[in-house]
Amino acid sequence: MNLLDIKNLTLEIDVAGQWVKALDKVNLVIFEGQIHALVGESGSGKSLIVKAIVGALPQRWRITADRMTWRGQNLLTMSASARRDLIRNDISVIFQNPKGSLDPLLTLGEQLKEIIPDSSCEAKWFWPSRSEKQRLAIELLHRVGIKDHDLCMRSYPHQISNDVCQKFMIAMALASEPKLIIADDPTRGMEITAKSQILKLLTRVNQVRKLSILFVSHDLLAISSMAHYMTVLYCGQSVESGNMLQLKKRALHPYTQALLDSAPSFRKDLPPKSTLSSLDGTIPTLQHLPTGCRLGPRCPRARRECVVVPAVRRVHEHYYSCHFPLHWDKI
Amino acid sequence: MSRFNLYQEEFHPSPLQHTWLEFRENHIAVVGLLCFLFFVIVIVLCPILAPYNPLTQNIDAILIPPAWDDNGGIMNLFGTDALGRDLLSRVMYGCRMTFGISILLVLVAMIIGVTLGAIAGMSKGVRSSVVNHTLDSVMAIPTLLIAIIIIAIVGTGLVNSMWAIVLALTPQFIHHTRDFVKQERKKEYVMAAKLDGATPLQIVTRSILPNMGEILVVQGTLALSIAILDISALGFLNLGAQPPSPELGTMLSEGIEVAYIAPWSIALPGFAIFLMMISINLVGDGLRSALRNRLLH
Amino acid sequence: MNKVLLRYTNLVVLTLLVLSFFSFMLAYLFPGDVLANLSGVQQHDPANLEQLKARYQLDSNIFVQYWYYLMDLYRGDWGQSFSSGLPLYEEVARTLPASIELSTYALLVSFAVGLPLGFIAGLRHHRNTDYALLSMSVLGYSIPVFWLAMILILTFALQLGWFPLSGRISLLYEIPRVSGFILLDIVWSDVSNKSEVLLDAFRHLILPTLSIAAFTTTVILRITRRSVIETMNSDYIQAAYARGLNARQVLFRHGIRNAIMPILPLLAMQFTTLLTNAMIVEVIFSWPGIGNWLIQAIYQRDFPAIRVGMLAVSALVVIFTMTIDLGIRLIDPKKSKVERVAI
Amino acid sequence: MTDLLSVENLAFYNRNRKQGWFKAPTDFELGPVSFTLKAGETLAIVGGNSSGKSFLAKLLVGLESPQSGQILLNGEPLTKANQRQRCLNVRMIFQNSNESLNPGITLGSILDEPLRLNTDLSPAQRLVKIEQTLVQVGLMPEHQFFYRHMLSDGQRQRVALARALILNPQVLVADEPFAALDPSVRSQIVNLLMKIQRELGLGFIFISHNLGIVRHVSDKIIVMRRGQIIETGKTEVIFTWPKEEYTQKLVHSHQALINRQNT
Amino acid sequence: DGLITSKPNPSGIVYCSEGSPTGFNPQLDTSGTTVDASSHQVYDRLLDFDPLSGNVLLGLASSWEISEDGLRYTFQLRKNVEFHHTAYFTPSREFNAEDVIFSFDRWRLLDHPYHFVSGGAYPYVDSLSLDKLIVSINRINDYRVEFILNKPQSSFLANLATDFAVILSAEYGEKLLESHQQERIDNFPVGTGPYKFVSFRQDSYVRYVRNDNYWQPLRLTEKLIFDITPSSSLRFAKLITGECDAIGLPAHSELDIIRQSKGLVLDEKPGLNVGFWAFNTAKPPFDKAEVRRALAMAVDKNALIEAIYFDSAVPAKNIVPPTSWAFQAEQKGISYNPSGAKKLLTDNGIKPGFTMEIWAMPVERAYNPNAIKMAELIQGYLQAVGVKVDIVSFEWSTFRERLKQGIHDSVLIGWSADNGDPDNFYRPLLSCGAIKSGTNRAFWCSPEYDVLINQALQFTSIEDRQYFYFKANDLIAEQVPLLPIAHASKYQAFRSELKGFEINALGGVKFAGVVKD
Ligand SMILES: Nc1ncnc2c1ncn2[C@@H]1O[C@H](COP(=O)(O)OP(=O)(O)OP(=O)(O)O)[C@@H](O)[C@H]1O
Ligand SMILES: Nc1ncnc2c1ncn2[C@@H]1O[C@H](COP(=O)(O)OP(=O)(O)OP(=O)(O)O)[C@@H](O)[C@H]1O
Ligand SMILES: [Mg+2]
Ligand SMILES: [Mg+2]
Repeated sequence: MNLLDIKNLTLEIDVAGQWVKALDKVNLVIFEGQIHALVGESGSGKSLIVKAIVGALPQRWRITADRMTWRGQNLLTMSASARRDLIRNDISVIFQNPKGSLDPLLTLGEQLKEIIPDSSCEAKWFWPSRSEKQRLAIELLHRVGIKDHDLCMRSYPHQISNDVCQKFMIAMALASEPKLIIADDPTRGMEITAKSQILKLLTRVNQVRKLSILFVSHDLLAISSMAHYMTVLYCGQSVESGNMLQLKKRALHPYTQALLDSAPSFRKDLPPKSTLSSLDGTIPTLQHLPTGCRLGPRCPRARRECVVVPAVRRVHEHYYSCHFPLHWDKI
Repeated sequence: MSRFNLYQEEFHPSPLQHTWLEFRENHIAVVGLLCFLFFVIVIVLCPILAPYNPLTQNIDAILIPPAWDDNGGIMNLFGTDALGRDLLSRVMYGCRMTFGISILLVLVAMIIGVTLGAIAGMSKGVRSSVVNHTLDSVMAIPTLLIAIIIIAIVGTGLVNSMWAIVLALTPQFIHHTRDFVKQERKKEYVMAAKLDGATPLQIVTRSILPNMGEILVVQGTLALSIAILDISALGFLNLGAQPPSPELGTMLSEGIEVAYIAPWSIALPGFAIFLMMISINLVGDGLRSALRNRLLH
Repeated sequence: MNKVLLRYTNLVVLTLLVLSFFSFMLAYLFPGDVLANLSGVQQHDPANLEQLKARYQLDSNIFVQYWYYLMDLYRGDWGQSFSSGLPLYEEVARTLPASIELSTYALLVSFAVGLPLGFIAGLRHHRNTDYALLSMSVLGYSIPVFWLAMILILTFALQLGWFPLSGRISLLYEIPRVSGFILLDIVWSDVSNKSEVLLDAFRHLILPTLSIAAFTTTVILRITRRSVIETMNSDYIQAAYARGLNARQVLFRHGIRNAIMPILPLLAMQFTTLLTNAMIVEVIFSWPGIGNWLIQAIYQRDFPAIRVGMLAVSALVVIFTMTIDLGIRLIDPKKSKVERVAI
Repeated sequence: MTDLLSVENLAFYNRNRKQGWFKAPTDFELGPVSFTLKAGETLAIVGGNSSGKSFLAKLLVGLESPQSGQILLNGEPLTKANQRQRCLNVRMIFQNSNESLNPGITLGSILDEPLRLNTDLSPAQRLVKIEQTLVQVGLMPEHQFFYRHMLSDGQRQRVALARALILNPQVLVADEPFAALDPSVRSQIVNLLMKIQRELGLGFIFISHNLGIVRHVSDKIIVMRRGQIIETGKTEVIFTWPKEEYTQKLVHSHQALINRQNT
Repeated sequence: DGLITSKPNPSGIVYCSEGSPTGFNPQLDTSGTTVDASSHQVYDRLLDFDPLSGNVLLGLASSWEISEDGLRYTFQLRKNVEFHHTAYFTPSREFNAEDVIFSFDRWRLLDHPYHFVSGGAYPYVDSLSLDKLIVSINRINDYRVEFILNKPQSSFLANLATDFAVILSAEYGEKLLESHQQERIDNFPVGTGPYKFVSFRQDSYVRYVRNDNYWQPLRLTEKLIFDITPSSSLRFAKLITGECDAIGLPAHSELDIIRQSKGLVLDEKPGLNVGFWAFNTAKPPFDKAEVRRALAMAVDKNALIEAIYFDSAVPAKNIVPPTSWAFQAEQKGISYNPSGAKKLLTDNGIKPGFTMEIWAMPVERAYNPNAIKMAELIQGYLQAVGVKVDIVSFEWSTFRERLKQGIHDSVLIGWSADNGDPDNFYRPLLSCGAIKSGTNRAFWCSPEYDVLINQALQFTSIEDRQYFYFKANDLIAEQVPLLPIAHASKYQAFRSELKGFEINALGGVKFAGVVKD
């Protein structure tokens, strides 16, 4: 059953006085118990999707979608308070900028305890519930690999280092026992050991609790080690989405292919210091988006037809939007 | 690579131009700017524009109301004061004094302040601590009080009050320059310049100062409004420009004498200051928000 | 904590030392005789002159002199005024509370009006309420305080006759000075018709308070608005929304505290501007405060008074701002110094 | 072939020394560190967060001065006296290319600065050099009139590279040059760097968390932990037979990620 | 509503005066503010002027006799007159002859213990040489004193009725002498007047309370406050808002408004004063009469009167006002003649570009409501004849101090008479003796003039005296030590609630008998 179903999500934002489609008809479906990876270059709108889901976008931005449902309930037509309740109960978000999304004036302990729902403590009275919460909080911290829980709970956000903060955010996300965790780049800048620890943790909660995860990252290596399903975003357009293994085996969109090729770790056969394959050019800025397929100018297979936005096509559970897909012949 | 340029806009504004583009969007600020320019024109051209000499007394035309009053005449658009001097001319020359001198003062204070601030910002350790604390204590003293003390030392008069105001304004510039330099010094581009072998002086002049333009403009408008207020306040308190010089604050205090029978003699100079302040503040606001927007976009 | 306290005490003491040294040097910088400027005694009698000279140690080097000066300051022996011949300590003790009282009420009014309006404008960012408040604030921000005071006098005192235009209280009432704060003194005094007297004092307060508060209110409004906008746009507020808190909860749990915290020092700094404006307004409303006194002192070339007045005002400002700073430092977990700009 | 750069017992410690009047004392120790680098060789430094990698880079380029030990360039010690030598020959690319470019001046002026300060070229010659270098890193000569904010991340990284290369250095120190980059752009830059290294015979010191790239580009690896070098060796050796426990953990984590996706 | 309509209404009168008194003893200071604050409030005199007619009335003296030769004046003193009971002094006895002798001897005798107290200068009596006139003052009994003069003087009684001839308490003097606080006698006054002094704050207020034991059966208010308000516009504003019940020196520009306002009353009397422009004749080139005349010719007096006095003054021909019998209607003043002035200046070696100072007093006085503005006008006139003018002004006490030093070129100032006798103009303003006492601002000393004014006093009939004064007038007109500008009317504005408030042409305000409904 699909938890979250987004169809044709379009977001227009106001950049220097002109309205730009930062997200252009994005589709995203998350199934229960699934780890769904969202990949894309920096600025492609990954965080915007996350914010759109939880409704944390500035109000003056225009957001439209054909469908945006949570377990069949329409998120867009829902009243604000109902939506908030829903999100509080079912969804946890790990924001990309961990320090910025913590209140600088409260200690981490206070903020963590604020999140832990009363229902998860057995005791009914205030004091027992407090110590119960404390215990739960400590337990959470240990689970994400923070050993010195006392120090961490006493600290203010600005006092802890970035990687501890990231781990703390994950603890907060786990605290409310959600159905879906949205993790926006939770391992950025982390050393590799810590990173693999976090990935393991996420995989475990996914397996044990049947928790769905929307995992946003650039790190293809990390994603491909855990995700079941992947959506690739380029400049606000979802270019391809499908089963992880399938995508890796046979990507249809040139951009996906380029992404996969660019990571040396994927290619055992690659001799050291050899040239890596890559796409030419750079990502356009929001103000100067090309018309049609936004990859157009950089695409090795681009032709005149690419100035028209390609329609979404589907091959089994594999969606792509490209006029001239790779491996076309094989399908 | 060549294809890349196709998708770039033809026009690439520099940071300053960018600020201007943002500024232009803000209509109220543009009105403020026009008003500001109007004042600039007045102060530059007032010998041509002013109908009379601001000091010439006309005993036969004492306290004539402004033209829009029933008893007013077309000869003196703004009426005359208690000595029969034409108020329009006096207000024009008053703007020249108050506004023109303020601009001058701000420039002088800016040059001194930026120099000292850059030195303070580049120094480290105890020296910077000392500068820091001294500045903090100087900044704690209201500018008007500093001006008053200096005037008490050197005596009243326009020139003295000018010195006083320069001295009172300078700490603000030192402070902001120092903070800015301190803050920029931590940034990597300064480190990069250091790695290029730049000396501290070169770092300040070539790397940091080019980025300070807007801050200086914004601070300048703030300082300008402070300077205008201070000059006119000192004039008003009879500590600055002395009668008969047409300084707006001095005119106001002269006007008090006849405020009840000739309300225009306080209304007009006061309104001129008010308008000046509004235009400067609008421009300053506009600049600030333009800057903010520029950084956002 | 102790360290912060110690550091601030150090800072205040150092700053006060610098200020007192400056005020000591003023005696040399002012025109006229150093001795007269220090003591306020314009003596021509040689015997007395010698005695005074010995008392101020004028024959020793400057640091010894300064030391003695400091001791005198500490003892409350600040010399006497040229013009009235009264001890300056008493004069300052009389005028300073009047100024503090006026400034305090103005500050309170500004906070009471400016903060809520700032919050409203900030929360209604880019809507008509915001624009209206903002343009009003530009007006209030640009109007020269002395002109505003005159306009208020012309309309409310002279045309409408609602409020008196000078002094703290009708001179017919004689209130013994205890604290120097008129409202307190009235409450403490044993005048028969207390409520009437209080009302009179209150009516005297209104116009000067409003003239001073106008500027500060708009500044506070603008600062608050800016801070609210920035806070409400910050990631943690968005994150709080995302965690499912509603608008009220977000505002009260996270918004207000975070919006106010960074602007507290800026608000505290308004006291300085406020005092400046109060000094001018005091002259216009003949308010018997330190500003009025200082400016009269300049007219009368009363150098000892200027010397002491400057010290008193700046010490007041330093102590006030530093105390607020310290308070903020103690309650603000970030302990970061806030920029002094931003409006 | 002699060592291009050799670092001998470089150490820095900062123990309870008060900074400023009121700052809290810090406790930080680095080294002693020794290693060598040959021309055309790539040395990668890996390690955990706050292990002192960036700090070591700063020591190498002279932004910080060590308490003891020395750095030899072609056998000659680099000291304060021959600062210019160091400016010319040891260049650095910062972690964040966005921050390391001055926003207030054009790219041309940014690139002009090292030339003006360290060479005796005439303005015309400098212009030629700037244009050459821009082309060399894959930009266009017109880019010299651009400001920082007009460029994309990848282009900025290229400018940072141009700035490092413009003096024809012998050693290039790059502190996480790809952290902020998108994979597709990252490979462009990696290719570019490797190409330039091949052409110019640069010694390249490279700091990164991304073991995949490290493995791809480096010849030698230094593993750092808490300010100490715990292991050095040839890349393949370290990746195949890590000796120290920490290194093993690093390599295994990495390997585990790679392995996991293949299952 | 309650906030707005309830005006403070404690019983008392607030009078807004134009400046701080320098002390509370009018013997020591001729300035109007000192006189206002002390003479008629705290003190009484032996004799008084009738404010309406100017005739001499009885004061603390209940009768007087003059001997045939005019050299012996005997006064019978009133009984049962009590000195003030104040916080700082409680009298043990009533007013008697001792007090009269003490008060007069203080300024008369150099060896009097109080003579040198508070500066020891008595400008008024000095300028009239009264100390020389009185040979002795004798106590006949407790309530009878006689004054012996060395020559008859027609103005003697009038002088005893002036604001300066106040009676101090001898007992208070003795008490202070014991405690070595002599100066307090002038700052914490004790008199027999209608109001008792309570407190004084420089530039702020003087507080009095009713003297419940006052000997005259006059209605007094409970409190009297002098609210010191130097700015005339502020005084006027306070009168409108009701913060002042009466104000001194209403600005001339506002007289019309006061006249028209409901609830305000404007009292007017021709003033016994003169505003003038004095040249420092001790300082070249102003020592030349021709130069002085030339400068005088350059100024249009009528224009000044219009601009400064708003036509509420008459142009002055000479130093005495038209109400005085010494006024010489047919005398020709100096008329406005810029071209003549220019020529005269060049003839006397004053080249165009010559710079002079005009000192303008910083305070408002009836005789010159705005000296600085007047100076600016004169500046304009002199510019037309090629003389550059620097306007100099200091704070009032400094101003007078420096004026005494004689370093000015010229000064805009004036004089208000304290009694109706013309000698009160001629002597203090221009006699040689007045240079020392500091009222001769022109530093002009002409033996010829001194002889004339001394002779005038020897006679009692007006015709005889007129002869000498007219000659003096001519001398002044010829020598131009000063340019008389205007005789301003004296004005007093008050709220109509105030009853019994009358203008006193001679000297200070008087609040005895004034009450507020
Ligand atoms: N508040 C905002 N105002 C204006 N533009 C914004 C704002 N937030 C995001 N954008 C723009 O929207 C685009 C998408 O941003 P987003 O943060 O979603 O990128 P991302 O995919 O998360 O990148 P990264 O991997 O670096 O996090 C960017 O070009 C960004 O400039
Ligand atoms: N001048 C200094 N004095 C004392 N300590 C310092 C100094 N400079 C840096 N440090 C400390 O050195 C430690 C190492 O920092 P560094 O930035 O080198 O780590 P890193 O290995 O680059 O980490 P990351 O992988 O997160 O970038 C940090 O804990 C920092 O606080
Ligand atoms: Mg993001
Ligand atoms: Mg680092």
